[in-house]
Amino acid sequence: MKLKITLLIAAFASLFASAIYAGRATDGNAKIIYWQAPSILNPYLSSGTKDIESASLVIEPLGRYDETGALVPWLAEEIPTVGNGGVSSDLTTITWKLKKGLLWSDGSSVTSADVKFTADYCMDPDGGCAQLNKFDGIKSIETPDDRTIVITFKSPKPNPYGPFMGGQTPILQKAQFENCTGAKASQCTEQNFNPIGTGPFVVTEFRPNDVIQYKANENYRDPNKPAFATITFKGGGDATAAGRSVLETGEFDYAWNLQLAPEVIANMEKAGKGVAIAGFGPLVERLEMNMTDPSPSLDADTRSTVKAPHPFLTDMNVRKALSMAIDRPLLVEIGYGKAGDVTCDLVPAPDNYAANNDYCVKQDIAGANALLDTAGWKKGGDGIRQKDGVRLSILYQTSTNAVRQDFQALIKEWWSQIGVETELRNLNASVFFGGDPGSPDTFQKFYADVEMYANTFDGTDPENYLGMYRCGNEPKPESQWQGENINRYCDPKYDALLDELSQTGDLGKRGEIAIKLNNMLTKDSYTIVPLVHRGRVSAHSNTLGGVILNTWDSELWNTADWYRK
Amino acid sequence: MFDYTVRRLLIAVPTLIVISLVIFLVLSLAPNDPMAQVPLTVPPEVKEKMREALGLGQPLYVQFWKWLVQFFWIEPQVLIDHYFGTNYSEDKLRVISWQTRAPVMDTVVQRLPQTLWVVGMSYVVAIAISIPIGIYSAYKQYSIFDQAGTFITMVGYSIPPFFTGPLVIVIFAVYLDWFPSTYDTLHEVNSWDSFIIQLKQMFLPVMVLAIQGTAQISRYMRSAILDNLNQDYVRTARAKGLSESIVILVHVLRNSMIPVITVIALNLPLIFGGAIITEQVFKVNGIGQQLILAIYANDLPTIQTLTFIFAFLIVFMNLVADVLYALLDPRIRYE
Amino acid sequence: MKNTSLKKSPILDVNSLKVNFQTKTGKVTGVKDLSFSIFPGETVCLVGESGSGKSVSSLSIMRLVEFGGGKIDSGSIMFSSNSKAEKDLIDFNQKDMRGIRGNEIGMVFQEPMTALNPVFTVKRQLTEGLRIHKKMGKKEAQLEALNLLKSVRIPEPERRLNQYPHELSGGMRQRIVIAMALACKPRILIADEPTTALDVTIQAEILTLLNRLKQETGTSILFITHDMAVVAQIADRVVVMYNGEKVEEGTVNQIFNNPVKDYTKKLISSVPKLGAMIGKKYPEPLELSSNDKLKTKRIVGTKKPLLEVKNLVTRYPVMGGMFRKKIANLHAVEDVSFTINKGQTFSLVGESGCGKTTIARTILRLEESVSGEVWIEGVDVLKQNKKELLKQRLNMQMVFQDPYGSLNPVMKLFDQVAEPLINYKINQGAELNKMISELFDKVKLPRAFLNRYPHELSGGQRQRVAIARALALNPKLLILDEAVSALDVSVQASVINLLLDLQHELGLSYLFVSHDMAVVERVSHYVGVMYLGRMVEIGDRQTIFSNPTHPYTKALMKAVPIADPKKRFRGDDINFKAISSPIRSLDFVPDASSYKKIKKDHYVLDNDIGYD
Amino acid sequence: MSEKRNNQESLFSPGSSYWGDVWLQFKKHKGALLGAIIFFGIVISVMLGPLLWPFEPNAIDIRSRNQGPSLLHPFGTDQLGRDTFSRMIAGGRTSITVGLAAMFLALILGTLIGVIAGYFKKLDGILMRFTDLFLSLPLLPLLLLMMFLFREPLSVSYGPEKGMFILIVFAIGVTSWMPTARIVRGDVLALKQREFVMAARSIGTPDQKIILRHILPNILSPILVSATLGIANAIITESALSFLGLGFPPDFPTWGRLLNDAVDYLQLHPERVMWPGLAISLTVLSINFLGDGLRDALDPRIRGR
Repeated sequence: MKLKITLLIAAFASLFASAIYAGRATDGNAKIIYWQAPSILNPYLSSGTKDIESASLVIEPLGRYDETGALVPWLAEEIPTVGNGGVSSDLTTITWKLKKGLLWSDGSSVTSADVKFTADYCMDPDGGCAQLNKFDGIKSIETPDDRTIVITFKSPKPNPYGPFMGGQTPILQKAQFENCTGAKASQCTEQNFNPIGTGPFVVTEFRPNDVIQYKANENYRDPNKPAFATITFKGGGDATAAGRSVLETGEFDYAWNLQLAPEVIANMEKAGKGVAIAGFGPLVERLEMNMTDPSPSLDADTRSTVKAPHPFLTDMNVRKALSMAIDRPLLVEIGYGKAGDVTCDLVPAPDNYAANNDYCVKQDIAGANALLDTAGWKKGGDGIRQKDGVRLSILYQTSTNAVRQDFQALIKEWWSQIGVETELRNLNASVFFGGDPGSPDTFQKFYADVEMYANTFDGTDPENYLGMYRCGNEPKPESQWQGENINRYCDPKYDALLDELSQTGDLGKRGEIAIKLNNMLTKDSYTIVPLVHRGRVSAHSNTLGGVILNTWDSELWNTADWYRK
Repeated sequence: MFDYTVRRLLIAVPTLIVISLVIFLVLSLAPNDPMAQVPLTVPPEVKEKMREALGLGQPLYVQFWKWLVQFFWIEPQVLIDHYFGTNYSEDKLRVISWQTRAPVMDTVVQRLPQTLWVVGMSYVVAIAISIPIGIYSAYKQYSIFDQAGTFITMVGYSIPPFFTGPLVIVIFAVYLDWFPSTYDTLHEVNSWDSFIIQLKQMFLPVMVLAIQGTAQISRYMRSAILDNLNQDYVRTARAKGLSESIVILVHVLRNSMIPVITVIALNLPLIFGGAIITEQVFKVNGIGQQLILAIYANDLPTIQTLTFIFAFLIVFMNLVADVLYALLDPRIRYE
Repeated sequence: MKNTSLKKSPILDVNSLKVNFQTKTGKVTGVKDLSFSIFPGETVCLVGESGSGKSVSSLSIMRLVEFGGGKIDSGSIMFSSNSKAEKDLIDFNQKDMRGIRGNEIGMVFQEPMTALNPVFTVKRQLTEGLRIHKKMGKKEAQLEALNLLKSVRIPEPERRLNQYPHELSGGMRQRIVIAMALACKPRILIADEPTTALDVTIQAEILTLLNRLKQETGTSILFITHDMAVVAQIADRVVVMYNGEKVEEGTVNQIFNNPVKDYTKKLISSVPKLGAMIGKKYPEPLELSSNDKLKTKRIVGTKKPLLEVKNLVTRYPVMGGMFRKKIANLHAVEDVSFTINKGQTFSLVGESGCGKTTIARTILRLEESVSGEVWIEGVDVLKQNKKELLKQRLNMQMVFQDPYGSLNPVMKLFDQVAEPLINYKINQGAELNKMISELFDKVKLPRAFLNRYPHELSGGQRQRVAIARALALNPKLLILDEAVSALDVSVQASVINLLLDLQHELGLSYLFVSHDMAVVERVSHYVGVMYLGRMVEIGDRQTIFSNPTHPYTKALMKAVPIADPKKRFRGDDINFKAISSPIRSLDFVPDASSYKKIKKDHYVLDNDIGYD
Repeated sequence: MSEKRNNQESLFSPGSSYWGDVWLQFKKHKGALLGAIIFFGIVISVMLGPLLWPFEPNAIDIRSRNQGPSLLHPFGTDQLGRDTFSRMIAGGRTSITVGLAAMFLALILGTLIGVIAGYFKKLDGILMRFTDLFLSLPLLPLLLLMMFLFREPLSVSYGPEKGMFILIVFAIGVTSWMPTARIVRGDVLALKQREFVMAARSIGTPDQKIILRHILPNILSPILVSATLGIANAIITESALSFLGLGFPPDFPTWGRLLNDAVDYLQLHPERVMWPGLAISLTVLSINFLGDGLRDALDPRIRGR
């Protein structure tokens, strides 16, 4: 992608720039605005991006992902791999080594005990840790010396970079959080609001859901960083106001995640106070085809379960035709602009795992019509295709959101051109994604034929992500409607390939398998119909230097390098 | 007077308790889940753990009782501790927000002043604008001024604050660059200049809110003055040879304020509603914004506490209005 | 009265005054053409019925009429003020007028209850004028205010200064209004119906007070009223107005004894005079014009009792205190008994708050009693359940005081009169129409009114509709609650005659509730005098009026103004005992009423009720 | 007193009915007349518009998206090329229907409670406490909560749009009846003291008939006035809910929704904010003036002048 190259150039430019600046705390104040306000500075108690990213200025993990998705050591000396011996060849242990001379902002040293404590803190069954899944499968953690941490997994982990990698799992100071484990975690307000960290900044004031004031960490490991003496992190409002305050009024230096119509952002940029920047992770907006029958006439135990196959979506031709009728470039243009890209893949990034398919880019209404014609779906008197008394009538649901409703309207229009009738439905996001087994309207229950939402995966490895579509992982009454195989896809070949992936340590090989899996779900079966590879647009003022937009980790991952131009 | 005030107070207490029960029941019936905003990547088991950690799933009456105890018994103790250095409240479980994991009241205490300032100032501004308009419109009923005043205040009333908010931001902050578009909550007033900055940043939210209030208050003021102008005592006052300004500004105004005060108090819910939106638009860290955030995040303890605080403020202000009413109207005072 | 004042030049000289009001339908004339003068030290009465323009004239002199949408079109109001030479008040601007108002011309209005600003103390309202016109300091003005209160004979004047209007009785308030008007020692006092809203005893007090003040200060008084009896009591000269114009002017004796114009004559003859029925055993209609004399009927009635009220007690709870609990009882009616005969009229008289209206309503069960019995046609009305009561209402009907309030403003008259018939499903369709038309004939209303709305009718016409409605069910007893009190004299007289006609014709019994002794004398067979919920004296009309025995009855009789300038109040100071409060504590047990028989059909209350 | 009345009386031309008179006075209030014309104009164009206007509010025409006003699309088009004018008409239909329906609900509730409290003394205390309670409830939060509570069950049984409609109408209705109830109660209390009500009782009219025949027609004026204010309030409240993301679904146009969607385009396509903003303001304004005129016209004290 072109953009990434630009970003790389920008990164180099900033490297040069960083050589120029004078030293710590010489550039005064920088102001960041997030239209979602942080409510807590402990990522283990909140999975909100705003909370994780605002905390990332203060507390840091052992390793991070950079803007390309590559792993870079952070508090660790290097990223452990099989190659450098950090990961055992049977893929069951990983050994991290802390950098030398690391200090907490209160002046005490960072030791391996802090790291072990952090893991224990999150794995405490009463703590309600939001990042618990990162610590999945850990058998034990040992600290042979002050700087070494050995994590042993119960079974081979081809991707052992769950804990302490990325902004979600930073290291907490044991001394500070010692009395905050388990059920007491939520009562440690002072600790949760003002964690002691190793990052470039320390919190001087935290007003939940409003504003955070940071100042430069005197004990930061690089004596010349950070350039800013203080940072003000304001939260709340809406994306428009946030974008306006950076791009138009210049009140702020950095605005996060401008989910705005493309032309609105373009117009704001015209004011000349700042620029919008975009970055892409693996987030994909897609259609999921229901392979089971959601008909309300079925009883609760059968409806939308594998016991009842879908009357027409099980026909691959129908699914393919539905995909062919969609004009993805137009969707991108209308809904996302800079922040979107046409994609035909479930895993569009990182490069190693991306199939880079392009079968779906061009809309082909005629082709879709022809396909359905040959498959025996004939148009009835009302213009709707049918076969053996089954009408192509689709209930298409998604969460309530302006862009999604625009997409729905457009897709409904296209599908009508191929003789498919569509009923649109949108549901409140908190209900749709809420997962309440009692509610009929969750995306898991899938009481519709097609649903649209976006999903992504943490870090850079798609194994778990692709593993969602394993046979038996579908939501069903027996599992209280929990499970991630939303479209109830089931292919033994797919499962076998997944097993192979979990045994493979070699990165190149893993990529190959992942691409195969991706194609099985998309190109080969049209079970998942990807629409848009969604990126993130943020904005910074013209005077703010050193910004490298990173979608694989916290956006504020390199604030230590930020400076005033 | 004393009896009257005490009776009002005594009525307020059951009202508040019933309100808290209503709020609690409404909330607990709501099918929202605090875990809904958690990303899809977090597996359901983890969500379940998080849910348990929040204490969900206890029976309703236990939750309500717990909340009552926490709010009416423990929180006041915290207050006492804060002022007298005692430690009655130590280790007692306070109302904890699910979102921030901090005592809700701590955040409320932090934010309440801003809301009171903005709402209070906008009331002051609204009253300062609307009373003269109301008086003059009534005095010159059906005059050009009356018609224009009616028109302008009604325009102000009919444009919702979520529209005026962005509009004034675009005009005054983006194009004219006179006022900031966001409220700097960290700003401290310690000098004349910083006071000016404070005034500037309060200007837009206060204005947007005041515009709404102005319409209503001036309408009521006008009709109250009209009612009183027809009263016999006005004729008596004129027959005494008093000047029109004394007749209107002393005799009529004092009587007209009596119903207007009630109306002002009755409009409070509306203004608080407007404040919620205005705070959201200008990013003022008041309790209205806090409530919206809590609703978006399904943060039940916070919603509950804040709704109750709003109710409390409304009941309290009504009480103040009642007492003012009695102060203005001797007929009530001796009831 | 001596006419020495005529030799002096007038203080106020109104000349062909014309006042218009701007309304939606165009100009409406309030005063067409009015000329009169007031000389120093005299009382001029401007008398006329409603709509005659008398109030507008007084407001025009004060130039207050402009605040009510009026405009003085032409004419002059020459006023010679204290300091300056004669000037035309019409040429004054409002600012200059302020120097006149309250300073050289004082004004007293009709409603003492609303004429004072409820939110300011008496002191504040009294001193306001003094401080403006007389440039007095705070202390000085306060002292003067006290003197003023003393001069209007208010008890405990020091305490009154710091009280609010609502804490004072109506009589006291009117005294304060008078004190305010006189504060700056004006040359003229304009009193616009100052006693109309007051009870007779208080009216008598105020009238004597005004008379005395005039003598003490030499202030001229322009007295506006519709009540000829009051005119007879107070006027030196009288200006009779009708429809915005002066009809006749003359000294009080001329007007009452030798009226020239027909209108004046009719006005004088319409006024029921106390004592006019002396020697007549039975009620008879008023002689409205000379040819009426021929049709004089006497209403004899029967001696058979129709309605018997026995030991009726009605109390209202008084709520108060912190919890709005019942803290006291208002003893509205306390152990009252009387009988009404078939075809006769029993009148209840008394001042406001004495319980007479409560009795009327309790009999109809519009209010609930505490104990007692009300027997009619062999049944006790008070014991009946809702359904039986509904049937009982066929026997009794009521006519209310306010002709404007007793008709539904948004219902056609036909529907209103037909409502009782529809309720009881008595008639339908054409027959109903016929019946209603006949009822209209009976009360002497044109049938064309059937499809009109109440606001298109005058007060008298409305009261006739109310009577028609009451008659629709063909009741035996009609309860007339102040049914003629709110009407203009001429209208009042015709309605009284209508009622007497109907009684004669239909053999109706009336319970006539009124505060107007003269009217009562005209229509009653029997009279009961009420005070503080008790019947203090009861007997046949002639006896009561010729030989009032109870001290309260005596006082009442003394207070009634008589429409005859020869019979003016005598004493310099009429001071009646103030009516005490009917509110008693919860544990108060009133004793049963016991009566002393004076003679047949004449009983006087024996209990001590605090009036002697 | 009586004199003033007589003055008035002479002003009425005989034969004029009560309503004729109200109309005469109403006509005098130029603002109210204009308000009535504008309001009914808006209502009629919104109701008949779809029959006359060729564009469907949801018809997508991608090629002509983001157009400014033109002859073909007098109000321009939106980001999907939908005709803004037809969306305004569709939005107006919803907004005005919501306004009217919510107003009716609030009115019925308010009148019912007000009349019962005013007429039956026994129920007065409890009903007024109840009203005070509702008056002290923080309305917007409560509205938001109700949205959360009932939107799902209702949209299941009635479909998302109808369900939302019922919910919004219900929510606005049950949170805005209190002022009406208070005013009505006060008027009923005063009316009960009027002698014609007592007269009606004395001629044997049963309670419910008294309320229907004598009380209700005479409190029509405060009811009508609060009705006009109620419509305006409901329209604004609906749009505020849309603003907070809790109103109708995004693909279902209402004025509030259109306004909210357009706020982002404030600088880029200012006309998009203008249309719904103008429509809301104009409607609310015209209704307010209408209410003002009605109040004056129905007030007998003013009518006389």
